[in-house]
Amino acid sequence: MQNVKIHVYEANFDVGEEYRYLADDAKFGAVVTFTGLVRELQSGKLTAMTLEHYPAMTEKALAAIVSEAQERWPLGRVTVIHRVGRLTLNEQIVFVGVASAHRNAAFAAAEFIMDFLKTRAPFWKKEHTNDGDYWVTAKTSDEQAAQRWQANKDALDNEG
Amino acid sequence: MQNVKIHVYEANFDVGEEYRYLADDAKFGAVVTFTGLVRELQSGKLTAMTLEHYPAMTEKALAAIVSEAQERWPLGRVTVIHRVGRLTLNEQIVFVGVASAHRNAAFAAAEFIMDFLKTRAPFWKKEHTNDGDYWVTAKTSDEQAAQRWQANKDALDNEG
Amino acid sequence: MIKVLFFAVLRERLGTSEVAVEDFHGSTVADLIQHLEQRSLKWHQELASQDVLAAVNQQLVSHTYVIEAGDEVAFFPPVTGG
Amino acid sequence: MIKVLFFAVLRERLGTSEVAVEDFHGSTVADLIQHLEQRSLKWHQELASQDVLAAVNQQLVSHTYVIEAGDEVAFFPPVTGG
Repeated sequence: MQNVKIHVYEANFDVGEEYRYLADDAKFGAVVTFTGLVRELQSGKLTAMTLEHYPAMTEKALAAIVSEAQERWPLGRVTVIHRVGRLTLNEQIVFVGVASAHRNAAFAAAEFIMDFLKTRAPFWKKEHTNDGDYWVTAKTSDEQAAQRWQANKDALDNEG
Repeated sequence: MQNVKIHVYEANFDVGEEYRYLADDAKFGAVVTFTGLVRELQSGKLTAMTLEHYPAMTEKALAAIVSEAQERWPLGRVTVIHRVGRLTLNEQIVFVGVASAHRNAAFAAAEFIMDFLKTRAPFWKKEHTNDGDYWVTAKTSDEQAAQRWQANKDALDNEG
Repeated sequence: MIKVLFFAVLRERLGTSEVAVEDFHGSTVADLIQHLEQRSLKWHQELASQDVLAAVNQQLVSHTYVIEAGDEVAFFPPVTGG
Repeated sequence: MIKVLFFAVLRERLGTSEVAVEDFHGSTVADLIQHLEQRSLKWHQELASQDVLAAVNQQLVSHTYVIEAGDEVAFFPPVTGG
């Protein structure tokens, strides 16, 4: 896909560098970035997590999500980076960046991509804590966040 | 205000550096940034713009907008930077960055701050083009973007 | 005394960024606009626009806001930053 | 032949990341789950969960999707990346 950069790997990423790539296209004046980091649990017992994925499917699933965002909004460059493997406290996990001529499109597309990444892309987190290792279970709130885009789309389709 | 950084000045800013400040608080795992840049008009005639502001009011107005965002969403660090003076094509104009424990709060607060900055903060753009200088006129779409937050709030208040 | 400031296209068209107005406390922003409009046809034209925003002491206010002595009043077009 | 993959907690609990199933084309994902459940009580318990997601050839599908010979089928719990 043109103007789309999707990476799934163990290495870290540099938000400043990713921003510069997104902003380096003179047609698009609005750039939104999202970065997710490993944070301590409320219990304070988290030491690290391991991100497992389904390698043959991951980039395909992310590309399909970005493609859906491009159909909904006029976008410039789009970058999605998701790390896998073992990540310790305060490390970066995920980056989504979107450029657009319109700020509301850039915000909406970045949030859309994150909501669908959370519910449709084949990643699984295992948390390593002082009490043992636990697989993270999916959140209902994430599924609801993804579903409201369908409701938005239905409303728009009915208007048209 | 604690955890709030508001700057209005002529100097440029570095998105990577601003991101690192926002992310350097271990309680908040989601960081959203917005950056706006000077872009060519569809006519291709824009060479630069001058940002005028009302110095005594500007930081107060931005602080009020951030404070309203903090009342609506649980936020970590918040940064707002707006440049003034003469800016040439492709220069950065504005930066809004928000950290939160929840990605949807980080997205919503960053978009809210931009929507109100666009309609309530005392900045005015004059475009310098090959055909002469023109004051930018306010967009109805920006006012509508700001007003939908009031509608959201009314709906929430009625639910409560 | 009230300090009255103008910004952006309004400042340019009126040809001034600041005027002082005597004895105007207790009246509304709308009254002050009407008072300033009497200066000339140009002032009338520029200030009669529905679009003129007002701030008193650096806070956006409606045109029904009552001005006190010593206030700083500012008039400007709809903002276009960001 | 169909290649069947398992990920995350499902992979750990079943103790395998991949099995091969003979002669299963033309049946649905739900049929394949029922077939695999017969392996043992543990397989039955793990795969009977409403929560098991299925992908065929790296695309999420519903349990009514019809499998073809040569397909790669994957089963996994709801995803938790990001």
